Amino acid sequence: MKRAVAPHLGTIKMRLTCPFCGERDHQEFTYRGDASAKRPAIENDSIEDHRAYVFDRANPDGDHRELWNHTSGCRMHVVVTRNTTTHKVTGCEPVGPWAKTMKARS
Amino acid sequence: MTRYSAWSILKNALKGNKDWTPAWRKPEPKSSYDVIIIGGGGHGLSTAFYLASQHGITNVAVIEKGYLGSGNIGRNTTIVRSNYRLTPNSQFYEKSMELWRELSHNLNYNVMFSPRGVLNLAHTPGQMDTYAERGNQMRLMGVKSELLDRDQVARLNPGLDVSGSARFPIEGGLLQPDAGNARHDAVAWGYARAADQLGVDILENTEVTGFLKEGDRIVGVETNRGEIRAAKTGVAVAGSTSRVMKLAGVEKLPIESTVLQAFVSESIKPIIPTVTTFGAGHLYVSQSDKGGLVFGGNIDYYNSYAQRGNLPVWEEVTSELVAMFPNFARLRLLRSWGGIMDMSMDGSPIITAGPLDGMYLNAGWCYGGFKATPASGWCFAHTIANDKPHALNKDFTLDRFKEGRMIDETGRGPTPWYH
Amino acid sequence: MSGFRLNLRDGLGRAVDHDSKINFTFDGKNYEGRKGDTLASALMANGVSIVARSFKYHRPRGIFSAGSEEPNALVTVHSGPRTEPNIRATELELYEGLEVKSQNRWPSVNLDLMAVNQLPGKAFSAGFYYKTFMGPSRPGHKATQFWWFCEQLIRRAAGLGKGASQADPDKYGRMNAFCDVLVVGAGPAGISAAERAASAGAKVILCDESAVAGGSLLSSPELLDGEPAFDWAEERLAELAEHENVTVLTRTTVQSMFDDNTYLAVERVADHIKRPAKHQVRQRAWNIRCKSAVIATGAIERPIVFAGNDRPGVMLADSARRYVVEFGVSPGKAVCVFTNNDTGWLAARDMAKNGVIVEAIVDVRKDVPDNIRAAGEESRAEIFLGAAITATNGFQSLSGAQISEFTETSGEVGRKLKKIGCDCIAVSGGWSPAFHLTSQQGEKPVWDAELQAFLPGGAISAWHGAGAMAGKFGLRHAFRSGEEAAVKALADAGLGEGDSDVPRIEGDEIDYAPAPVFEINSGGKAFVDLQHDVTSEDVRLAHREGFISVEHLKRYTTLGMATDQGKTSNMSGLAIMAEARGKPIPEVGTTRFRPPYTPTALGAIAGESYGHLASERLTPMHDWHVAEGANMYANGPWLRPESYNRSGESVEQAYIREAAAVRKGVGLVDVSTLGKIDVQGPDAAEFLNRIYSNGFAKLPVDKARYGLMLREDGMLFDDGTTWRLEENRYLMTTTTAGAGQVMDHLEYHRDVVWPDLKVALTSVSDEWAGVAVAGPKARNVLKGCVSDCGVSNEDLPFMGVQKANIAGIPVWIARLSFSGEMAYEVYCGAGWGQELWNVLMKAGKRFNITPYGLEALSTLRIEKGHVAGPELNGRTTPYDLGLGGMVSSKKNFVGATLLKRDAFHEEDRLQLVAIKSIDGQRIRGGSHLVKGNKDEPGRSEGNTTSTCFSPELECYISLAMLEGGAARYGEKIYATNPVRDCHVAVEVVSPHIVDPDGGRMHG
Amino acid sequence: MVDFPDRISPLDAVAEPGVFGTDTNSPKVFLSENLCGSLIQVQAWPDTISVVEKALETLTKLAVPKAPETAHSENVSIIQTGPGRWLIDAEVEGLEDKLRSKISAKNGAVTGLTHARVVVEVKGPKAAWVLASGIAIDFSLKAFPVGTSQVSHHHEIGVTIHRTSEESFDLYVFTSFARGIWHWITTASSEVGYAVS
Repeated sequence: MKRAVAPHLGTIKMRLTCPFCGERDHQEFTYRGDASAKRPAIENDSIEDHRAYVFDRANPDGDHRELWNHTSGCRMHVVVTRNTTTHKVTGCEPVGPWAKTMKARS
Repeated sequence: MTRYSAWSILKNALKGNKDWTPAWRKPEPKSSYDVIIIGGGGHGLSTAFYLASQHGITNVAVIEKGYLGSGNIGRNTTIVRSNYRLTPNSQFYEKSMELWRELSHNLNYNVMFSPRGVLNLAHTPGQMDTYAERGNQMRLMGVKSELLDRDQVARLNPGLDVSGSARFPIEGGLLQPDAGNARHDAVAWGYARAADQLGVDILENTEVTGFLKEGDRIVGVETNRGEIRAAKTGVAVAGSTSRVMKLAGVEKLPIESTVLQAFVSESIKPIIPTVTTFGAGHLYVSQSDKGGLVFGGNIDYYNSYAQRGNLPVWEEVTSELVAMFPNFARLRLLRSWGGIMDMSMDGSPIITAGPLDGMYLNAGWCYGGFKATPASGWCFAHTIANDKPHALNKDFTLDRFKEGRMIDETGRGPTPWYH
Repeated sequence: MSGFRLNLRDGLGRAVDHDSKINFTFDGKNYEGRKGDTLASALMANGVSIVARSFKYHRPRGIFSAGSEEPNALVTVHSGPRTEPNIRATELELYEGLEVKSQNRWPSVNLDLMAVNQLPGKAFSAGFYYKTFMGPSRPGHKATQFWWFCEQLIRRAAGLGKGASQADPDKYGRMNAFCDVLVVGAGPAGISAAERAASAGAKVILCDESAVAGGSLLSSPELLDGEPAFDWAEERLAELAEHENVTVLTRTTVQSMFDDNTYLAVERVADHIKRPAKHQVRQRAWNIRCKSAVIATGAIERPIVFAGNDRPGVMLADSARRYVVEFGVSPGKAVCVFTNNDTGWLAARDMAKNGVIVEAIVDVRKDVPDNIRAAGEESRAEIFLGAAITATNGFQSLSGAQISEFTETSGEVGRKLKKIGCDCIAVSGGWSPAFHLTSQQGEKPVWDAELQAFLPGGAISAWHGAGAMAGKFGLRHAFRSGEEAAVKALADAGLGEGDSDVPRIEGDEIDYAPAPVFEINSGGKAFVDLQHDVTSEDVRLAHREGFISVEHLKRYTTLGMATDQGKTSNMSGLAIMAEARGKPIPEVGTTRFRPPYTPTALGAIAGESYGHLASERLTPMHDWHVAEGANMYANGPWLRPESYNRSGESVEQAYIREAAAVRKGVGLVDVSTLGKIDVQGPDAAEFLNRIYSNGFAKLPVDKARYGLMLREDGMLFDDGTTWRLEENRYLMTTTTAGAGQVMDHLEYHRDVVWPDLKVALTSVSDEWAGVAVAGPKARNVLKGCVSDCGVSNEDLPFMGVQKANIAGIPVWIARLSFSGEMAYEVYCGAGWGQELWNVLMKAGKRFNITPYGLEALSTLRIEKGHVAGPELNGRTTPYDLGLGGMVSSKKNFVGATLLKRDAFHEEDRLQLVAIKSIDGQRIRGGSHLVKGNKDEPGRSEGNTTSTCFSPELECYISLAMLEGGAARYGEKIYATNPVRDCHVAVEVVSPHIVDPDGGRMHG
Repeated sequence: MVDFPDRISPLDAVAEPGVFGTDTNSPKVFLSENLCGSLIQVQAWPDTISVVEKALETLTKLAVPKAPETAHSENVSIIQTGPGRWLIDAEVEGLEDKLRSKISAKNGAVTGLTHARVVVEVKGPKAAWVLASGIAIDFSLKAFPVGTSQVSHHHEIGVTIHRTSEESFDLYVFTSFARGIWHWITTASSEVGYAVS
């Protein structure tokens, strides 16, 4: 059994502003990595395109647009713009079906 | 250059320690070398040492942005082990163990390698089976391993909560008896001194600002101290891999950089003999020769270059530590720090020629880099010297992601923050 | 040092209750102190001079400071499970019955035989360990066994105090706090900032590490608004504490600053009493999130390094003054002040004014301002200008000091001036602002040449420095900078400026800038780091050997790595290195302070998690399982019954009985732990079709289908059945352990990848209790209790799903089989789960229905070749597990493309097989498959994954992954398990052992 | 009126009535468990939100609130838990079926969660203090006014909190974790004394 016996007991704590719930500890969110990795369309079956989506990362030193899911809140996904050197967060935008109907809260 | 020994210490003490000389020179950069290694950390320095000692390539420069050993070699939890499940990993890390055992002699520098045993605790019968599977793999690879039951574990580590009422009761554990710890800084200094004695130039405070190219071929580097040319350029910069490779025009790699925090308590008299890991979460702890408990757990999952972490990992790690050893609750955290991990997409390293001509890449160590230091240098030196991988690192390619040959020890897939 | 209690009178010793008596013991000896004393002040009052031994040389050490910067006076408090080593005597509050022991000594602190460590003298210098202990190297074998042997001895000698060997019986707590402005430090700057912030309506938290807030005001000689500073502070703090917007936390150290203005503070709730009251926590971690902070942590006095400076009796000048003024304790009978700045003189004056004999004031400077000279005269001390202390003497404690000429500009030591008898040297080498918190964030400090000190650098987070921490020394500056910082913090919080009054101050106005003298180099052992025994010679040796970067210096010599984190030693070390390198201090650099500020109990950081690591997840039938004697087994957060052992039964006997009962009759098992996800919406079918590798678009209503879910890299991710309840409504089930990850996976694809699909996803794992009824008699059991739905093959065929009713409970029944037997999964609302279970048990009674646990469940599915967690290990593809038929070639789905990569289709991949023991020997978990015998097993060709005794075959079997296994049925190999000492001859067989045609489950 | 068997709550066995902790003469926290009549989650699609809101208003006679506001009548509360998503806590017979018939898949989704949550009421002068010991949101009245709700977690276990008055909160906790949450609340409350009814 490779799955950990215990659930992940904690994640992280900076403060992110969920467009729905407001400002919360990072700990309420699940990190999902680089938001620039876009899945090829469902019709696309190019191995190279899928490989790039799954494995290639710019891993920038500076502003990073990344996905977080507010797992312990409204469960929305947000794209956070965060500086990987200072950890300063400069944006939290909603993504998903509701993104168009709501504005990023600041 | 003085050979270190008890005798040299006595002799120098009598002269008031006035005659000691620098452990390594601080040379001016030459305009060209046979090989440049970017990164004066453990892996870069060991690569230089083995290039010089195993392959006779001594016209080598190690280029380090800060002070020598300023990266992860100086900020880890010092664990040395080879208790892996997958064959490419287990044979590679066992090579490292073999080198560790002789390292102090080979470097004429006591790296304080201490084979005190690494114990992984299991909390369910299912986990015991998983550990047995790993222990058997180790045995079949010629590595010592023992599966211990609860009583044996309790005898080994008397402070452990082995009660059945624990939230995750301890069922037993897997012990690698000759794994252990080493003094991390001494590893960097020992390799540096030994490489320096063989003629390697170690250039500290020298930052690579770009790469020299002829056509598509890398022919050296630009630095804040001028251009340095070389036929072969190796990159061994751990958490900085992406930023250095970007200077060479490689925009994306299967690597993300994250923070791993490590923790040390105040010094106390010996209280745990082995390195011990908690199997119902993620925590590893050992006690340094000075008496501090050295421990760590998960990375702070998000991408980071900040060399500092956040509070939740503190809470998670200490919670697991005091769950495992409830007698530690009144001991006190002295210091914590963060290092930048080059997390690869499958949790295993990359030691390869390329991805550009004239360039060689050593990266993706996740948080297993310290124990790999000798074998990493050994294999990387071989790869650079022969332009092809050693049998031990032939599986650690960049192409494996394209081909589907991932070496995924934890089975968590391409989510680097979970490896 | 032979300290003593002064005659307490009004205005002297305000920190202690003059009339109280507190009994305590130190190393078993009884002493008396006063309420309000720290252990340090009480020991000093009792004339105890040697309190501890140093780390490396075991040299005798006394009290050096009066606060958390203390490097020397470390003791062990309590005994048994509450034993707490390395406690600073300078912070430990005295209480009746306090028991304290000295540590790191044998046999006693006054006679420590381990002090032999210092005999090798210069040989035991920095780098000593690295250069030797390699031992002889033997031909063919160079392993450093010599070191391994020596290391055992070294480890025993190292370390400070001893930790407890039993569990800590106390509790820890946590508080999540939010405020507009956090003020760290309740000295003059902090009080001023807090008042200002509160006046603007801000929510304020004010923390101070001491028992009594007030900081330097507690011993300031100044009058504020005409009253003694102590009284003024007391009144103002009382007012603040009354303010509805303000929380004042004393005994609370802000230990670290994290991202986005998050701070960890630890409140010592019950460390000043013998033990916490029942229900009381010992310490509480405060996780504070503020909009802005005022950091007013003051400054730490630093010493001057000189030969013999580690003798008990040498201490910081301002600390000596505080013992006199605050605690009414004289640090010695004859005090000599050694300074490079004005504050040393004020210490001399204040001590003398309160009855302490100050023999001499030695200042490295040639000249001092008139007001300072006057203060010196007031102290009636002999004055030495342009002079330094160049040696000390005494047996264990200090008895005298050599004063010599000293030239500040060149650092040269001149002729000897006078040998003076003294039992205390109060030394002041200037002040280092305490910007530890801000440095933790990586903010680089800046050098102030005037103050000869680093000041905090630019802010990443929203904080503002005030008072000495920001280089604003003296009360006037402290108050003003506190206000200014508060105004900036208020702006960060979006609040108005507020207003407040700075008090009228009567008292000295002095210059805090010291002469740039950090060390008197006169030969002889001069200690830089007192706890770690790092001498100035060690620093110079590091320089000679090339360890010249600050980080190398620290790591090579261990300077600043002791429990005080170099609070009083880092600057001196840096200055000595700078001098050796011939460079100005800021070019040599500064070390980054690492959190926490002071050592913090691990239990306090764990907080409420200590003793309660993680919540258990329980099914509705949990209590029944426990009452029936089930062994409960941790499966992720869930607890599940492993087996229901009857008396005398082993787990193995129990699961074999249970599994056999299912095959022969009927059993029931709690499957409430399965992940359950409600999937609804017009695009639900399309969504599932993209998520699963097999087709889902055409699944009819009232039918369930087993589905495979892949990761995008082609590896199997999870499996389970999904039921189509209505045209646009599905109930997806997942593995127990995978539930959370699957939900995340679905939401990611719904929100991020295909946001145009209308799909609603809701976890309903907690809504439904689930019971599987399995075995040839399963239908009979259901027949006896189900209404509103038939359970015959026609009414409810294999994979059929129906709504029904059991004893008034609305249920869903699905004809699913994990065991290979005829089986039904019955789901009902969780609140009725136990009732449903009872009804089924009752209905099954005449069929001898048997509850079964995880082990039997596993046995049944192994016999059937169904994969589960151990096979879904993240490294297997559908093809590897013989599930290639479930990979649709007619559509794309998550993982479809990368599954096409070459390596996934090689013939020698590990593939699922079963093995059975040939000679009846037990196959144990974790075996590897090899061709060779026990002595020469050869290489691993695979491994077992799920192992059991098969009641059906009456032998041990296992699912296994074997290289090219699908083509190797019939082959005889070995399952080797050296760590469990077994080696079993096995035959490779198809994993579908029981009823391969599925007649039983379809029947 | 359909007669269902009584539901069993996981707290039945542990929530023993009485007064506990430090100061049993004047407990500062009062705990009780409320079984909700029915708990229904309603979700809309972005382009059908007005249809769903209308259906909700018709059936509950309440104006659909925008988070963090909540809406109540004598027997219904509506809490918004995400964009286009509401939790309806109702003592109304058959509401789930009515909602399901009013809200077709084209317009949204209706999910019954009656059994999936246990409602724990925490009230008293130290209620906010106790909750703040485990939940990292600001419980001050200004940040969390009466009549509003927040979704957060305690040690990764999600919890929806509805402030029903200055000193009282309804916590909607996952049924399977309810005892863990109860353990935390009672442990934290024991420091100030608590009563269970």
